[in-house]
Order: sequence, then structure tokens, then C-alpha cells
Amino acid sequence: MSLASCLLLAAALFCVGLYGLLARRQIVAILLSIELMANAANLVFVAFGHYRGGALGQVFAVFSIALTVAEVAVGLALAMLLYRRHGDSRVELASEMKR
Amino acid sequence: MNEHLLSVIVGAPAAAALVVMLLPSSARLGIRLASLLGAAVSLAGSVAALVGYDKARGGLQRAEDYPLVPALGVHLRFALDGWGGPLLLLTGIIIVAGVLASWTLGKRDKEFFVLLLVLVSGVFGVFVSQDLLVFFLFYEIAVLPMYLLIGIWGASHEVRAAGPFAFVWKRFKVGDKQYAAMKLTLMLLVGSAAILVAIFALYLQSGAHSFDLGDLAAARYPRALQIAAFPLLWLGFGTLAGVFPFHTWSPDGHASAPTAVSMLHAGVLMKLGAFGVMRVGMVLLPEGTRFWVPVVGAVAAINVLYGAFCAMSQTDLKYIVAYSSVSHMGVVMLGAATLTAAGWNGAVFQMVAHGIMTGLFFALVGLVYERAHTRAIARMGGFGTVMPGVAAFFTLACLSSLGLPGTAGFVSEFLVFLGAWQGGHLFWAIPGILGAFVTAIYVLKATRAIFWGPGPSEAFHDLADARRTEWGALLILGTGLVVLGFWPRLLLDPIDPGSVHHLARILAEVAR
Amino acid sequence: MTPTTLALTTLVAPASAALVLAVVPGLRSRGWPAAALCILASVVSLGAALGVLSGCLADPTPSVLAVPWLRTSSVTVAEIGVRVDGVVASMLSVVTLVALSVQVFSLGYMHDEPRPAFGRYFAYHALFLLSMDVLVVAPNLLQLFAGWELVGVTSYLLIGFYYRKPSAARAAVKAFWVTKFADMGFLAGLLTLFVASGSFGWDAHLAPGTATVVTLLLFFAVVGKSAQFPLHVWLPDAMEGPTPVSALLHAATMVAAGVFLVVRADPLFAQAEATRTVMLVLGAATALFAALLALVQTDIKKVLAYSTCSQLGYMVAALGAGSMIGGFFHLTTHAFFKALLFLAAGSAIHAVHSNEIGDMGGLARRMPVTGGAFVVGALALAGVPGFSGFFSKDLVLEAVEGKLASLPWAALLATAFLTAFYMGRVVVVAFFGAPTGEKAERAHEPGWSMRGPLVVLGVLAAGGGVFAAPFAHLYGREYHFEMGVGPSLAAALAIGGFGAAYLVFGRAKGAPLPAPLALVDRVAKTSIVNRVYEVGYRRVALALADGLAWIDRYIVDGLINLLGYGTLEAGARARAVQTGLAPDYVLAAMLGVAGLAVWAVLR
Amino acid sequence: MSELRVLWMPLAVAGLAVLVLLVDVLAPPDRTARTGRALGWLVAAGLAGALGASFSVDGSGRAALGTYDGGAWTTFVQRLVVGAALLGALGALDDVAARTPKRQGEYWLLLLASLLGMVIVPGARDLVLLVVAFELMGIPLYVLAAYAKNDRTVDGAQSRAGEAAFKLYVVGAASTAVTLFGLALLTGMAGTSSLDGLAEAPATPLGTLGMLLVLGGIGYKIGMVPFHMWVPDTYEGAATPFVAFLSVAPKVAGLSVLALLFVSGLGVHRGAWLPPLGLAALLSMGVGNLLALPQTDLRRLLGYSGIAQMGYVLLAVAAGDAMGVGMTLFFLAAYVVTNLGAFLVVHAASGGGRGHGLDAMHGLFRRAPFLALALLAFLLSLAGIPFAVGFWAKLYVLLAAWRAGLAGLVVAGIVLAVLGLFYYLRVLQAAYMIDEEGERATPRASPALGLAIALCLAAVVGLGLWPAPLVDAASRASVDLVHPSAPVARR
Repeated sequence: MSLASCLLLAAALFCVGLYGLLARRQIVAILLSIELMANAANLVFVAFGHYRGGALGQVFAVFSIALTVAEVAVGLALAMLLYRRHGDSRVELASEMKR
Repeated sequence: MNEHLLSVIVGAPAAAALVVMLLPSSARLGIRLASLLGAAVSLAGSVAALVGYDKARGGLQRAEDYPLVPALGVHLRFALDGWGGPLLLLTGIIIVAGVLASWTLGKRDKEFFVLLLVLVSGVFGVFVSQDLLVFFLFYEIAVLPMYLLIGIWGASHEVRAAGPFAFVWKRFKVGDKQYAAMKLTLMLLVGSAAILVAIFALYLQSGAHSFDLGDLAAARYPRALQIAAFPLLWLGFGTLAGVFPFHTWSPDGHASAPTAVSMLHAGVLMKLGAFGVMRVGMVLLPEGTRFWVPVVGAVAAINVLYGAFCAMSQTDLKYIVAYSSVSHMGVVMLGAATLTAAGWNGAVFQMVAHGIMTGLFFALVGLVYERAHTRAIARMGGFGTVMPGVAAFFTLACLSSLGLPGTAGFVSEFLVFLGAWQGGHLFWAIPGILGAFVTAIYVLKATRAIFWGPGPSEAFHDLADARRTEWGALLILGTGLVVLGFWPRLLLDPIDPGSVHHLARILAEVAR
Repeated sequence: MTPTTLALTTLVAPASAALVLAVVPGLRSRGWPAAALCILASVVSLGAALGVLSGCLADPTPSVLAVPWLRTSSVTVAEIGVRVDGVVASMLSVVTLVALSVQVFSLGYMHDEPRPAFGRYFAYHALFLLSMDVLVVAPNLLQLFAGWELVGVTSYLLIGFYYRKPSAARAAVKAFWVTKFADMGFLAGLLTLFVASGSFGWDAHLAPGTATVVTLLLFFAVVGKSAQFPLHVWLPDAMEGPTPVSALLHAATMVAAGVFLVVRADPLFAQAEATRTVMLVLGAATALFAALLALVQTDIKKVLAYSTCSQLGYMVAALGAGSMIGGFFHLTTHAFFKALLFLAAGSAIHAVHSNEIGDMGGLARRMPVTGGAFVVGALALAGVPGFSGFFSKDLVLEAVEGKLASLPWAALLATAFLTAFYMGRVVVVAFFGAPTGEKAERAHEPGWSMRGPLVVLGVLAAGGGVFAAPFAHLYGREYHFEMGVGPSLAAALAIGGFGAAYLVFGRAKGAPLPAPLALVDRVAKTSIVNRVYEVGYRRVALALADGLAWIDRYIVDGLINLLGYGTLEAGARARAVQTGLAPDYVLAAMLGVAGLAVWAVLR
Repeated sequence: MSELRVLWMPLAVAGLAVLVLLVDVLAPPDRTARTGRALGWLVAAGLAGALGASFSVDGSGRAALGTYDGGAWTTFVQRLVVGAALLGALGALDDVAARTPKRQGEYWLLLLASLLGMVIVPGARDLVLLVVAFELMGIPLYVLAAYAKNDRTVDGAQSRAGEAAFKLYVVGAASTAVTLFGLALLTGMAGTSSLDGLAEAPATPLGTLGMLLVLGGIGYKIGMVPFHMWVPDTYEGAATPFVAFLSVAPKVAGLSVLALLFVSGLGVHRGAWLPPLGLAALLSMGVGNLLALPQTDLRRLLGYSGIAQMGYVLLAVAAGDAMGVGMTLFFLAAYVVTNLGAFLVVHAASGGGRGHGLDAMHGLFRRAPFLALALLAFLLSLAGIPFAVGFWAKLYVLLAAWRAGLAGLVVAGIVLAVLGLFYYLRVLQAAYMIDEEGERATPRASPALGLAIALCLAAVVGLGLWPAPLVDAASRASVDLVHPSAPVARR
């Protein structure tokens, strides 16, 4: 596997995540999609680290994972909050404010 | 004190505004006296500045310079040129008369006087600023309080929804005071936006790293830039001067505004626009001026006649006076467009003459409205019996408005027409002269309808002649009209070197 | 005192009176103090004017005292001041004399007015005298124009003196409009003159074309001010003012200002033969036309008003024929006898409280002074030999004779006959015969203040012819009178006119008008000229104004409103983008990202 | 020791956070709303102390392995965010004490955590530190946005804070993912994560793509179109005093990153990022101003107005030179006091759950003249009217952009500014012209809130009359960034 194919894979992963983010209506599914996108980024970090050498890629990936985790934790809490408020976690319900 | 005279003139109303702000709302007399004092100090200062102006030397005098943002070359630069003195005097007269005319205001008077004084500080500032950016700053200060002044203390009236654009009534009430205030502010600020664009272009092109009007005038701008920038300044400032077709804020605005605000707005503020066109647009951009001046003159001629005819058709007293301002400001622009000393002297003199005249008009209209509770001319009649003083002053204002010799209006119109004739612009001068005739038609028609004839009917039991402070306002303005009409050199002598000085630049550039 | 100082005095005296009356309302509202002040000022002015006159008779060299008034580019554009020469001296004397007579007459005539109105009346008079003097002594045409406009205003104020009366209010405004319309010509003429010659003096030498343009423009103003056809329409209406005002402004002095202007600007008019021809034709036509209209009026003031038009036509024709002295001398005598006629008519009106000659009758017996004055005035106006009008008319006819195939001459001769005829009619109907009503029967002579001026003016009207020689001397000309064919013919026509009037009206009181007159009457009643103006005002000017105002409100302003509306509407519609759905928000952001990616790739 | 001196501000904020944590944990749990304000005042005092100290402590130099620089630029931005936090704390103090008297520590801790991120951001000279600090700033904000989750709205409906936070979160998380992806490409292609290294690395297509993706991520934080859609909803739903803070501080940090990364670090690739940035600026000005027109909820209105304001400041960033950066800083300083003040006035005027509609402002001139006056000043400043600081801000930004050749954008900005005036004036109309007599109670700003508003007002008017000192300071700070004087910069 070359760097290019790794990057292509990452891009595909990113797009899959993006598709999920836009298409899914359950908040938890949305969070998962975001996680996929973040992992695509991590893949790029790691791939560059592997093919170009140096610790930078790995270091960045570790930080990135930590950040994503923190973010998803907050996301889940918000999902809970909305679930309690609406009795469901469909994203359409959280659209009282608009225009 | 003497070397800071201009600062005092500009600062006195602002200081008075601060004092008024600190007074309790219940101190009605205190508020008025503080306002009057501030205005009077400025008036006295203006007289001193006018008298102390060395006509033989000409040029800029009494220069003051305080750095404001030195990093960008912005300085609070004040100085007096030949035009400054008369225009300061006009502003002083109008604000004193305006404060006097507002003496009986009964609603939120503290805020009113604060805004009025802030506004007039801005006006004074414009007339003495020699730094383009500061000029613009004061210009904005002078324009903006108008929004609140009209929106709060103004009067609304019905305008029937009709015409091809009747659907716009769905979104706003045309004729409403808040509509009028908003339209006025937005139109004027669109004008400001155009001015700002031009200022940027000039500042960066000049490379002088200074906003000083002298430095900017000394720079050479490429022809293309001049041709592009001049219309921005002409229409930008011109919107405030009521240049057709960007004058439509004026009738609604003036008709809605309370007395003192109409006085200040038509009397002084519209002059800022014309002053800006001449002082900034024409002086800084000689080539652009030469290129555009045929259009400027033609539009001004349209203004004169169009405004006069529109006024003729009005049935609301304030609208008549408002449209007459559109017409008369056309005379100013006409004079400016002649690019002759006579025309420019006439234009500046007309600023003063029309300022006083229209100030008087609006003061009188306010008086009539306050007592008659209507502005519909058709319902009036025979008021002269009950308010002979008001009738007399109204007639005087009418006569000045139609350019009667012996009143200030004649001098300015005559000089402007003379300038146009000298410049060979018969097609501007003839509509101008016709406009004066149409003015005679509508002002006398209005006078007859209001003050003459039998009456007044029972409905007008509140009618009474002017009262104490109101006499003060009327006398100041009326005397001004007559004195300037009989002895115009009081102002012409300082105006002339100013015009010659500014014009020399243009003519030299044009000849080059 | 030097002549210029004296001339200045004629300005200062009424100016002081007017100023005091303007700023001290107490004097005005009490009435009598105002009258006293005004008359005092007039007396002083008259004295000064006579001083000027005598000085000029001794030494007719012009002298000028002037100061710069307008300056541009540090160059004086115009001066104001006083000029003294023969024209000024004679005109000034006439103006102040008639003004004083009228003011004294008014003491009695206006006696019943409320005090404030009485005071206001005299304040206006002071202002008028000032304006007229400003006009007369003007050293250049600009100041003359200033005075010209100012007398227009005082005329407006005085016609509208009874401002509560709608007809008076309308008449005042109409007078102002018409004259102001004509004054545009004056202004344009002044500007053209200045651009061509660099000054507002009347002694410039102009290119022939320019001279014609300038003088035609000036003459346009004359047509308005001196009520020549077709701008004569305001003068009959102006009779709404108090009768002494009609005497002073609308007969003797102000309307003659037009003639004075031409006299003053004679050097310019002399360079423009075309203009003079126009003047000759128009003057003669007006004379005849107005005389015809005067025939059928039943209001005594209207008769006199049309007669004024007609006589002004005489003067204009004389000037058109190049006879400055003829026009100006007729102006002078006309001032005397027309003022006299008006004052006498005023006295009659005062007595019977009606303007209709039908309501009068036999007044000469009850009011001998008034009747006598009126008859003297009528004889002078008709040009009966020996009276002042005969001599001045003779000068006019002499000048016109032979010009343009003598057609104007013939018209003026016809006018002379008609003049005598309509004056004869008024005299016969109003002052002789039997009284027609109760009021006419109880009429009696007014007080001394009204009779005095009648006597003074009567003497001048009768004997004014003696001034012809000194008058000519003022201009450095010679005056001879010879009772040749022309004068004899005119005299015969005048006497014949009176005779005809007596034949027609003397016996059959109240009889219908003879057939030719009835025709004139019918034409006059259509007031076709007025109609034209009416249509012009309502259908053209007002319609244009209404149309423009509509366009301004609904198109010009409408477009600006449309801009605002469009923006608000756009904002309101664009809100729909903000759906409230979080995925849509992400979608927007991701479209942005995609855009960035595309840019990165394609760049 | 010198490392600590350089890092003093982040350390101080962290220390304050620890102190708050300790006090919150150790203090007796049965606090009433009244005594509970002490914690808020403690935070405010601490922040005020830090702000004051920033004028005497010289933190210049590099620290943390050269990844942090404490020069004039950093100090200036830090003052802005700390100042914003101080004003935000003063404004929120009563609200927090009243809303959750027993759990106030959470609010202040989260606030300080976010602030910690903000004070590190301007000093970061390495992408790793930058991204961590950036997220440290962002994540607490999600939580804070949901802070008012138990409120009821004026019409009795349940709180919308959850929805507000969720929208903030979803767009934010997606943007973070994009940012990370972009950073991965950028650093990967350049082979370095230091800003100085990035500046020297050759341009590659993938690197450019990465750079632009990062731009998108930052765009989200500052509410740049098209990453702006969360703005009005979040502003409307979250607690107003928090929104006051949210509407300014993260934008300061975000724009400082933009300046840091693009102008300073990637300035050489201006050709690549200028066109999209210019377009985004134009769109922000347009969309913000246009959509603000029909708004009737003041928080939404200010939200859209904020989007437009970001458009203006982006013009200065796009200018891409020292003057542009300096004017960006000046604009931000003006924006902080103005917008924060405006939100606080809205908060105070609508006090007591009266809602935040335009009609909540009716008769304000009579009910609360001081608030009305302050509102006037803030709105005029936002509109860019002279003698309010916002005028100079807009003027400088536009001037800088024109000087850099962006005349077209400047003209568009000036024209759109007039549009903006319409809705600002409409608020004034509600506050000054419309009045239902005697109907509404007098809103009373608490001492803390009043102090915050007064400070903002003083700044808006004072700097409006005398902008020179701030201009000079901003210019010095920008020179520090764009033309680094220290040779250490090139490692």
C-alpha cells in the first residue's frame, strides 16, 4: 500500500462519514459519522508518519484521538439531553429555532 | 480663547448637550437656558469669526490642529476660509432661532435638546474642518440625530397607496414619521457610503498619507479616477443637498420633522451637502468637475423647476416648504455648476439666504400648525386677522423665496443667474428664472389661502399670534433676510475671496 | 444741499417712516401716528424733490452718488445710490406730489377703517413711496429693477388691503403673478446687458442684435408693468384696492414705471429700431383696444382703469415712435389728471358707497368740488384744447404721425374720440342728470382733506400744459406749440366725443346701449384674454404641477421605496434557508468545504 | 524561570481555574444565591488582576520548546480575550448565581477552561499546540451553551438551550473533523508542524487543499459564511450572558488563528487562500446583513449582525499585511466591547424573562434611560457611526483592505453597511420611539451587570473619541507578528 492509496482510503472514509452525517437522522448515528470523519483524519496523520518518517504524524494522531474522544463525550451528553427533552433523539425534533 | 475660537464654536453646543444630559428632566427651564446658552455662545463666536476674518488676506485663517489618529494622518484641523464665516453665522442664527422656537416643546425635551445640540455641533464642525476625514465625521454626526429627532418628535400623515408600486405599502407605511425618519437616514447614509468610497480612493491615490484638504488638493489624480470619483461625491453629498432624483427623503422628512428640526435640516443641513460638493468634490477633482459639470448644471436646473412645480401641487403646508427647499437648493447647485466667481458667490450666499428663509418658513409653519392643529391649507383661511405678525413674517419669507430685491433671496439668485449667463449656460439660467416665477405662484397662493380671505372659522379657536420666545426666533430670522438683502456685502465680502481662492484651483487645472 | 443729497433725502424720509412703522407696532396699530409720520415723510420728500427739480432747471448736468453693492472677484458688479438728472427731477416731483395728495386724501377716505388697518395702510404708503423713489433715482438698471419689484410688492399689498375680501385677495395675487411673469424679461434683459456690456448702465453701445434682444426683454417687463395688451388683465382687477391706491399706484405712478423705464433706457432703445416698431404697434393697439373696453364698463373705476391702459398705450406708442419727450410728458400730465379722476371718483364712491355709475347721477350739484374736479379731469384726459392732456397728446400724435403708414396714428386718433366719448358718458351719467337712488340723493361733499388734493390736482390737470416748455428744457430740447392740422383734428375729435356722449346718454337715462356698443359689451363680457390665462394656469401649469407631484410621489419616490421593499423582501425570503435542521447546517458548511476543495484542485 | 515568565498568562488562568475549583469544592454546599455571587466575583477579580498584570509583566520570548511565543501580539490578543471574559463574567454573575446556585463552579470552571484555550491560541507557534488549545477553547463552549437547559422561555415552552448547544456542536464537530483532516494533509506534506517551518515549505496541491480545509474549520468558529448557520440559533437558545461571551471571545481567538496561520505562517500562499477568503468575507457581509433585516428576536438579529461584522474583519485579514493584521486587532477590540455590551443590554432590558423580542425594548428610554443610552451607543458603534469606536474599526478595516487592492470588496462592504443600519435603527426605533405607556416594569441592571455595561460604554465612547492609543497598540502587536523582530523565529 502506498501513501497515495492510504490517502485515498482516508478520503473515502471521510466521505462515508460525511454522508452519514448528512443522511442519518438519529443523533447517535450522527455522532458516529463524525467519529468516522475524525478517524479519516487520524489515518492521514498516521499514514504520513509511516511513509514520511518522523514522530509528528503519530504525535498528532494521539492528540487528535484525545480531542475526538472529549468531543464525542460532550456529544453524547447533548444527545441525552435532547432525548430527555423530546423523548426521542431524532434530529428533526431539535429544530424549534429557525429562520 | 481667541486662538481657540473655532473649537469653542464647535464645542459649545456639544458641551451644552453634556450639561443638559446631566440635568434632571424636571429642570425644564434649566434645559432650555443651557441649550440657549450653548447656541448663543456659538452664534457670538460665529459673529466674532466673521468679523475677525481678514478679507484682504483671504485664505485659511485661525488654524487649529490637534492630532487625532496620527498613524493615519488624521488630524482635528480647524480653520476658517472665506465661506466658513457666513456659514457659521447661518448655523448660529438657525440654532438660536431653533432653540427659541422649541421653547414650548412638551415631550421628552431633555433628549430633544441634547440631540439638537449634538447635531449642530456636527454642522459647525463640517464648516470649519480642513481634514477630509474629520469633515466626514462631523458630517455623519450632523446627519444621524435626525433619525431620532424625526422618529420621536415628528408627525405622521397619510399617503394614499397608488401608482405602479402601490404594493410597497404592504411593508411600510409611506408618510409615517418612522418611515420618513428611516428613509431620510438610509438615503443620506447611502450618500455617505459613496462619499467614503471616494475619500478612500483619494486618500490612497494621493500618497500624501494625510487627509488634509490642502494636501489632497495639491495631489494630482489620474483623469480616470477623477471622472469616477466625482459623481460619488456629487451624488453622495448631493443627496443631502436634495439633488434630483435623490431628493425624495426631503419632502417626507421635512414634513414629518418637528419645527426646530425642519429649521435646522432645511436651513443648515442641506447646505452641508452643497458645501461638500463644492468644497470637496469640485475643489479636489478639477478634471472630474469639468467632465461632469454639464450634468450637474442640467440636473440642478431640473431641480429648480421640478421642485417648484411639485411644491405648487401640494396641499400640505410643510410639503410646500419642503419642495421649495428642493427647488432652492437647485439654485445653489446651479451656481456651483457655473464655475464662475459670481455663480459660486451666489451659491454660497444662497446657502445662507435660503437657510434663513426656510428657517423662518418652518418656524412659521410650526407656529401655525401648533395653533391650527392642521397643515391642510384647504382648511385654513383668514388667519391674518388673528395672527398678523405671523402673516407678516410669512409674507416676508415668501418674498425672499421668490427672489424679491431687498431680501437676501434676490442677491443669491441674481448672482447665480449672472454666473450662469456669464458662463453661457442659458439653458440652466432660464429654467432657474422660470423657477423663481413658479415660486411666486405657489408661495403667494399659499399665503392667500392661509392668511387672507374671510375667517378664520370657529374650528380654529386656538389661533393666536406669536408669543415671547417665538417673536425672538422670527425677528432674528426676518431681520437677517432684510439686512442681507439690503447690504449683501456683509457676507459677500468674505465669501468672494473664498470663492476666488477655491475656483482658481479648478480653473487653473482646467486650463492646464 | 447738493442735488444728490436732496435726492437721497427723498429716500431717507420714507425709509425712516417705513422702518419706524415696521418695528414699532404700537404706532401702526394706533393709526393716526402712522398717518402723521407717513405724511410728514412725504412732505419732506416732496420738498426735497422740488429742490432737486429747481436745481436741475438751473443746471441740468447729471450727478451721481453711488457705492458698490455687489462685488465678485473683487470687481464691482453693481452699485446702489442716487442719480440726479432731468428725468429724475421731473419724475421725482410728480411722484412725491401725487403721493402726498393721495395720502392727504386718504386721511378722509380711509377714516372709517379700524385703527390698525388705518395704520397699516399708511405704513404701506411709506413703503411704496420709498420703493418708487428707489426706482426713480436709480443710477443703473439693477437698482431700477429693485425698485420695480418693490413697487410690485407694495402694489400687491395695497390691492390686497381688504384681504378678507376674496376678490381683493385674488386680484392682489393676480397682479403680482402677471407682473412677475413679465419681470422675468427684465431679469433676463439685465443679465444679457451685463454679459454684453459689463455693467448695468443704460448708456452701453451694443451690437445691433444684442440691443434688440435686450430691449425686447426689457419691453416685455414694460408690457406687464404698464398693463399693455396682452398682459393688461391685472389692472382692471387691481381696482379692488382702496380707490386712493388706484389713483396713486394704478394710474399715476407705478404703472407708469414701465414708461419711465423706457425713457430711462432710451439710449438702449435708440439702438433697437425693431423693438421700437413693436412698441409702436403694441402701444397703439392697446390704446384702441382698452378704449373700446372702457366704453362698456359700468363700474366707474373700471372705466378709469381701462382708460389708464389706453393712455399708457399712448405713451408706449410715443416712445415707440422715438419721442421720449412725448411719452414722458404724457406720463406727467396723465399722472395729474388720472390721479385727479380717481380721487374724484373715490370721493363720489365714498359718498354713494357704490362703484356703479348707474347708482350715481346728479352728483355735480350736491358735490360741486368733486364734480368740478372730475369734469376737469375728464376734459384733460380727453384732450380738450387748453387742458394739459391736449398738449401732451399732441406731442404723442405728432411723433406717431406718418409712422407705419400712419396706421398707429389713425388708431390713436380714434382712441382720442373714444376717450372723449366714454369720459363723456361717465360725466353725463354720474354727475349730471337726475339722482338714481337714495344714496345718490343724500350724497354730500367730503371734508377738507379730500377736497384739498382735488383742488391741487385739478389745477395741475387743467394747467399742466404750461410745464411743457420747462419740461423740454430739462432734456435740452425746445418746445413749440402750433395749432396745426393735427392738433385741430384731435381737438375736434375730443369735443365731438363729448358731444356724442351727451347725445347718446344725456337724454335716455337707463336706455340700452346702442347696437355697436352692445356688441363690444358682449365681446368684453367673454373676457377672452382672461380665459386664456385661466386655462394656461389651470390646464397647463397646475396640471403639470399635479402630474409632476404624482410622478415624484409614486414614481421617483416609488422607485426608492421599491428598492427598500425589494431588499426587505429579499431578506424575508432568504430566511427560508435557515431551516432549523442541524444536518442542513452541516450541509452548508460541507458545501463550503467542497467549494474550497474544488478551488484547491482547479486553481 | 524564564519559561514560566513567558507562559505566565496561561498559567494564571489555569491557576485561577484551580482556585475556583478548590473554593467550589471546599466551600459549604448550602449556598444561597446571594452569598453564591462570591464565586463569580472571585473569577472577575482574578481576571481583572490578570488583565491588569498584563500591562506590567513582560512575557516576551519563546517557551515550551519554542511552541509558544509571548510577545506583543500574544499579549494583545490575550488582553482582548481576558477582557471579554471579565466583562462576560460580570455580566453572567447574577444569572449564574440565580440559575444554578449550588453548581456555579461548573460554569466558572468551564469558562476558565475555554479561556485557557483562548490565551494559548495566540501564542502557539506549533500546529499541535494550536489545535489542542483551539479545541480546549471549543469543547467547554458546547457545554456552556447547554447551560440554561432547565429554563423556560417566555411563552412557557421548555428551554431551547439543548438545541442551541446541539447545533453548535454538530457543525463544530464536523468542522473539527475537517480541520483535522486538513491539518493532517498540511503537516504531512510539509513535514513539519511549526509555523515557521510551514512558511518555508514548498507549496503542494495536497498541502494547499489541507490549508483550505483548515480555513473552513476556523471559519466555523468565527461564524463565517457558509459555516455560520449555527450562529443565530445558538445565540437565540443559549443563556444570553453566555452568548455575550460566545459572540466575541471565540471570534477573537479564531481570527487570531487566522492571522497567525495564514498571514504569518502561510502568507506566501496568499494567492491560494485570498480568493476564497475574500468571497467568504463578501458572503458574510451580504448574508449577515440581509438576513438580519427581518429578524424580530434581538439575539438572532445580533447573531446575523455578528456574521456581517466578521465579514468586515475578514477583509482586513485578507489584506494580508501588517496593517491589515493591526486593523484586525483594532476591529476585534472594538467588536468585543461593542457586541458584548449590546448583548448585555439586551439581557438587562429583557430581565425577568420578558423575552428578547424587539417589543421587549419598547419604551426603554423611559423605563431605563441608562440602558437605552448604552444601547444607542452600541448599536451606532456596530453600525459604524462616528464617535463610536465601531466607526474607526470599520474605517480602518476598509482602508486596510482597499490599500491591499481589495477595492471592490470594500465598496460592497460599504454599501452593505447601509443595509445594516436599517436593522440597527429598527432596534433604536423600538427602544426610543415606541412606547406603551406605563405597561412594563423598570428593568434594573444588577451592580455587576451595570458595571459591565458601563465599562463597555466607556470603552465604546472613549475609544471613539480618542482611538489613537489603541491604534498604536494594535499596530505594534501586528508588527510583532508579521515582521518578527526576534531572530529566534527562524529555528
